Amino acid sequence: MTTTKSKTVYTPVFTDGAEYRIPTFKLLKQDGSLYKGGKAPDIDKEKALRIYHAMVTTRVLDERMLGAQRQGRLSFYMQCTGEEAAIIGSTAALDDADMIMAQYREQGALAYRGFTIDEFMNQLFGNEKDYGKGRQMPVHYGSSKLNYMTISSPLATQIPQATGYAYGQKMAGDGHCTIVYFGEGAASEGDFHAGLNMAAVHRVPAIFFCRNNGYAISTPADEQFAADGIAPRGFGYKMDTIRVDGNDILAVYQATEAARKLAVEENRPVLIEAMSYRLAAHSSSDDPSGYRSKDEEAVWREKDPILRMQNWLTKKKWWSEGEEKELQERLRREVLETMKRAQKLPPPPLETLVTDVYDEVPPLLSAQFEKLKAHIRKYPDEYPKSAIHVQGGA
Amino acid sequence: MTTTKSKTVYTPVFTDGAEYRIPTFKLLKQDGSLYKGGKAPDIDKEKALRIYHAMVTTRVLDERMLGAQRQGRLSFYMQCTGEEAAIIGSTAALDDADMIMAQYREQGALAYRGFTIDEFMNQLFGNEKDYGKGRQMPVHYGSSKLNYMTISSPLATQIPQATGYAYGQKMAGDGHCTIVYFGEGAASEGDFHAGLNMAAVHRVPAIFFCRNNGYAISTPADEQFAADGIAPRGFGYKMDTIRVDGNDILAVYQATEAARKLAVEENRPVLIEAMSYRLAAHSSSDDPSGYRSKDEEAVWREKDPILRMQNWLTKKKWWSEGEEKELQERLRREVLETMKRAQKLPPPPLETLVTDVYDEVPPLLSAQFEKLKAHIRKYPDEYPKSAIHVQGGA
Amino acid sequence: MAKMNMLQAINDALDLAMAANDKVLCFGEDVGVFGGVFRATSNLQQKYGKDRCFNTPLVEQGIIGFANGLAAQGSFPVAEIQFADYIFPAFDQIVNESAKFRYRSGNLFNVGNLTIRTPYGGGIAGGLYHSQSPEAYFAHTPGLKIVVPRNPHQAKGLLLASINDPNPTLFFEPKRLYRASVGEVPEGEYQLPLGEAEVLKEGTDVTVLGWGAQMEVIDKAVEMAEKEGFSCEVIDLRTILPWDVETVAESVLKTGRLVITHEAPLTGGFAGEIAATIQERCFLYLESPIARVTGMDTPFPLVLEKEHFPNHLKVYEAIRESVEF
Amino acid sequence: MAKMNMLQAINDALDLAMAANDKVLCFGEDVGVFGGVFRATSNLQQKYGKDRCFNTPLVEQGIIGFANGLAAQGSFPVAEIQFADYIFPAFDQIVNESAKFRYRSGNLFNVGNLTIRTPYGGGIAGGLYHSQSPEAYFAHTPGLKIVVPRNPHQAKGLLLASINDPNPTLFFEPKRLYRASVGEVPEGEYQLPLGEAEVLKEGTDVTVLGWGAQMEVIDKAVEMAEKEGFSCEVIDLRTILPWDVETVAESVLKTGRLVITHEAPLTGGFAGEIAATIQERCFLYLESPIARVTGMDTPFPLVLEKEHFPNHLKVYEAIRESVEF
Ligand SMILES: Cc1ncc(C[n+]2csc(CCOP(=O)(O)OP(=O)(O)O)c2C)c(N)n1
Ligand SMILES: Cc1ncc(C[n+]2csc(CCOP(=O)(O)OP(=O)(O)O)c2C)c(N)n1
Ligand SMILES: [Mg+2]
Ligand SMILES: [Mg+2]
Repeated sequence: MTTTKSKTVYTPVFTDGAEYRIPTFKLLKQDGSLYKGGKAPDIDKEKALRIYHAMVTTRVLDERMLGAQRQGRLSFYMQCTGEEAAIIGSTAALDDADMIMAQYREQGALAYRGFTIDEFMNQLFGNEKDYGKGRQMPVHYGSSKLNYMTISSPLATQIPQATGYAYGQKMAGDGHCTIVYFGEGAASEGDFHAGLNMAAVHRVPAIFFCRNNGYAISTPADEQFAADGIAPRGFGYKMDTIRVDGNDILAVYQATEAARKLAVEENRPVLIEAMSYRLAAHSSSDDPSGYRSKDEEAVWREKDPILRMQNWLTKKKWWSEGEEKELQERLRREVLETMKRAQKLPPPPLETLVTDVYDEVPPLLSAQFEKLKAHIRKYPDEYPKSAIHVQGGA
Repeated sequence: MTTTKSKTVYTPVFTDGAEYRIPTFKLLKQDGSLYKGGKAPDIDKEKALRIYHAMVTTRVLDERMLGAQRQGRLSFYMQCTGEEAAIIGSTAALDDADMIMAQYREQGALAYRGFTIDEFMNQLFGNEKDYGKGRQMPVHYGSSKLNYMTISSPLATQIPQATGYAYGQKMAGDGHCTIVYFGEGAASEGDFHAGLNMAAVHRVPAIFFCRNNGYAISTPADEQFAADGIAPRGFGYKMDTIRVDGNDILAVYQATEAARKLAVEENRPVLIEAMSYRLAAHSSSDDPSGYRSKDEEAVWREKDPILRMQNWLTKKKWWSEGEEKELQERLRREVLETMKRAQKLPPPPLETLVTDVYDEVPPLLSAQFEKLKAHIRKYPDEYPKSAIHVQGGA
Repeated sequence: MAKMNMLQAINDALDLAMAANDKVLCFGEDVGVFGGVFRATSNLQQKYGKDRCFNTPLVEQGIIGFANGLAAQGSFPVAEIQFADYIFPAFDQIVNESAKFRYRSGNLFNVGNLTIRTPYGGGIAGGLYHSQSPEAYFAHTPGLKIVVPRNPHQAKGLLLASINDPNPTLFFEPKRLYRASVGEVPEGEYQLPLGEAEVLKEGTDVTVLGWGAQMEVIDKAVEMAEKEGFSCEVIDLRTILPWDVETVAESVLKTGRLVITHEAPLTGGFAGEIAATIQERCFLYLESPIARVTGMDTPFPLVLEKEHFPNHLKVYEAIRESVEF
Repeated sequence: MAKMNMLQAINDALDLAMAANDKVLCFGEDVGVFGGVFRATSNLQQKYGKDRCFNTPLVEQGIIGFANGLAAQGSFPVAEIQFADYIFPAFDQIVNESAKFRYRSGNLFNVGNLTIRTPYGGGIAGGLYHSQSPEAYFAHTPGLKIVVPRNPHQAKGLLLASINDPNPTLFFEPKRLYRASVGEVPEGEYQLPLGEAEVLKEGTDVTVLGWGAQMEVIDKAVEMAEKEGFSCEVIDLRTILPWDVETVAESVLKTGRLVITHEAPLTGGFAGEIAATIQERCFLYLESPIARVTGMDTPFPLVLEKEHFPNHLKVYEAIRESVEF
């Protein structure tokens, strides 16, 4: 039972916590200099460039693939433009063996971990090399090698799953943790409440990383919750909580690094709220002009996290204009070439329709599959992708 | 989008809100005197006695019916012993036309509103006069006349429903609000998060009344959440929140009265956490000796809310030992007599099996019912309760 | 009469319902100023105000919980679930609450005013989570009504009937047809009956039964079959629960054969319920086994969606096999 | 061999599983020190520690979400849902997540180690919310296995098989039999096969099929029927998904008649799926319509529970009608 050690009052005073505001942690100004009193985390040049490279890769990929979608080469795409620092800064502060459970807008984390452009493309085009076997929509990446759980569309389901995954890590005693990303919109789901409360009770090494980018599709954050962001919810779970400028690569990195220490060394789960903005449309199916102004977007374009990091690198003399130009060009070329390659690869074979439902195909499904094959043999022209897989066979 | 007006910090400081404790509001000491600095709410003698009467009725009913269950006269029962002040004090602070959406342990609210012993018994025995037509387990009361929503066993489902109900009241502009009761265990459900967040966003006249009684069946509150109770969650929703001594009838009353003002006059939903203790077993199926000590229970028995109110009444000279004795005896007699009456009434007629599934019985169900009747006619001895309803019929 | 696509017909129905009764409220994720991701609620906020048409937080269990409460209070909530694939977090509120509200209270309270709208079905390259047809998950739940329209005219009339029906109603909208299906729609208010299947075409050899977007597939298949000389009777079930056994049984008593098709997987799909009932009702009249043409027993795929789909060729083959049995 | 009731057999299975593999974890509401409201997890916390057997907060969607994550990580979660009536808040985690985890990831990840235990069924005066049999709600979901044992011996062997099976498994425990069903149970570890129905009694006139607590009802009905001279073949389906079509079809090809019984309501119940499949497989051999004896299409009642219940008399009548058709 709760033994409340709270003090007593004799008049009924209501509080909504407004007087207790959670501050925002920042280190890096837009011009690349540090705030007074701020101390940059311990990032060496190699790591800094790995981070920066992942950020630029993500931006270039996003731009090109949205273009490809507009040209009809791709059915769907989602950009993470504006949120690269939040995503990559946090992933970079982890061990590469820590588990990542993402929402869908975290391709930057994969880029940082070393997912190749080829690997991105294979998923986007659902070809025979797609790890997901062409079963999910574009951007539903996954990599067991890189400890990146395959994306699932239903929102927030990954949050209590992360709690369970982290509990398993704690039991295994392997010194690893799980980071779980989610939007401020997804945080309204019941699964959010479940996942955070259970994490606090069961003391799991998990980092709950909320990307507060101001919108859930068309719904602005102030129609999503009345409170000052997501961070105040940490109180309700007694969870260590921090709010950070999501466009500030150094602050995100340092906060996540400290969070990881709490998680792994003390089994204290942490809630991080990264304040940022979804600069692009929600997805290639969306048009934000119906629900927000260009002016509002412009304010945030000034806070571009990639430029901010570039300014810092330049100040440190770790990066030059020439290198920037070369990187950009190389990446653009690579994306285009890889896209062409990926588009040409055949789709996954017909049998992937029925495998992986269970560990083995059960008899009834097997019978359905045989029937399908016979049907395709009868109408090969109607199923051009698959007809070659059924020729002659039983 | 969120415009965070929070201040900036340059070092990563984590907070779990521990330094910001929500105090407990109290007025009445166990001996019936007021705490220094406390001022009793404006309750006249008539109202005070109405409250007290409801509390004693509830206690007597609970004791007798648990006894009846032990004797095998009743299949199931749930007591609210120890929590009478929390429940009745809050209901009493409302308008009788305000909606009550309860969990299952709030029979006191019904007693206060004027549900008769007969009405209680009819439900408990599921006889032909039970408003619920004998369909639900004992204690699943409901009364449209008294604005008390019929109890539903699945926990926490009533919480977002209360938000919706209150939204409807706001739209109707009738000046009424909804109070929704739930346990600290039920507050772990996803529906809790949904209901409170939506209430804050849509500004509904609802009072979320958490009975923190220390246990959810065998699960102690500290295995339910890590935080200091439920109240800190109010911060996460930016909801006016107050914690109150749940065994203190005056504090509960005053807090709820103030909450109702916020709800009805300003459309500000309120979260009230009443600190109390489930003195009895969870239900007649439970035995707490498996998970908690008699000593722990004894501490709380000393804080009996009914005795506390009685002491206050006595001090005010509104109540005497003689009146107490008479009331107790009268109630015991009434409960026993009513029980006998209710037990003798026949069960609801056979057709109640199929009515109220829809507004009208659909054809397929009608056919199933005809088949059932024919079957019962064939085996009348096997269905003694219903055979009389099918005699001679089609 | 006006030419409309299905989205416009639905929008028109909502508009009329809101105009006629100011207790009708429309809400859900992004349904407010944006008008919903498919734009079914376009302009309703602008017309009826933010109090009557609004965005909710992103929480399906909350949307339906809220809607249940509103309905119990006497309002007429029309709640949108953005995709039928995302209705499952609200499963408890629908199956344990909406469906049982009236029964458990002995009719003291009910949520009969509730309507839940949600786009369902495949054919839009949506993969696992933007393609499901979950009607059968709900069809095991006495207390609910389940409605699926096949075209704009039906959509408007059935939606208005669902909103006005005194029982909680799930209204599944075939999103593949949202813009693709265009047709004449009467102006003003009209209602089409719930609980009644519609015989769209009479025939003598075989009954072909479906609902929603599958009716288009059936039309194509039947066209092929009739060319082969098979006379098909075509029925749109329209209401899945409680379903119209009589109309289907009467047809099968005549034709002696039944082919049922739906997009959802075979096992546990609603075609199973229909087949089980009809084999009992029409046992002595059946000339061939009742056939089901459905999605396969897998999650909904993406790249191989076409192979998975119960298309007109598969329905045609089933008709042929049924008649030639 | 030892004499045990079903709870003891389940407790024994959990104990053995935890002893054999320290990655097996048991959790849920009140399963810790208290051992669960039915005491199925008695002494497991005492024996294996609070880390491996523990109470969770009261949130079913969280319990299964947590279990999904644990299973993906490589642990063997055995999650308890206190009553099957309360599994619906976890519907999304089970149907959209557990069932589709492997497929959607191309087998990069899976939650095959997951087992969900939950008591189901009526007969304990539980009313609407302590009586439901929701197996059919899940049986429309490729990717899940669903298992229901009929007695202590089966419970132990099938539960151990479920825990070890590399697919997410729902294990429905007939709570009416928890203490009522007592029988000989082999000591130590053994597994009974999933996906295989069991022919309990051979016969020639009619096949009678059920699962879980209905097997007792069937036994009584068959006893009555055999007295009348009807020779019954009795089958326990045991695994609802994926179900054993072959064994059932083979039996019906022989007997020509099939009676199926379950507690859940008729419409959308799993008997419908079986009937639909068997009428197709055995069309030319069926001598009477396949009969379903089930709960009525209403929420589960309380006082009139007996009337609602598909008891042995109703099953007997169906057998008789089937044979005398
Ligand atoms: C359970 C569920 N409901 C609804 C959706 C549809 N949907 C996809 S993304 C989205 C908005 C998510 O917003 P947020 O969590 O803030 O993430 P962001 O897109 O801003 O990164 C919605 C409503 C979904 N995928 N899953
Ligand atoms: C959704 C759901 N899950 C589980 C249960 C079983 N159950 C009934 S009461 C209870 C404990 C509730 O505890 P709390 O909310 O603290 O209320 P209290 O009994 O202490 O008044 C549980 C687990 C239920 N009724 N509904
Ligand atoms: Mg967002
Ligand atoms: Mg409690």
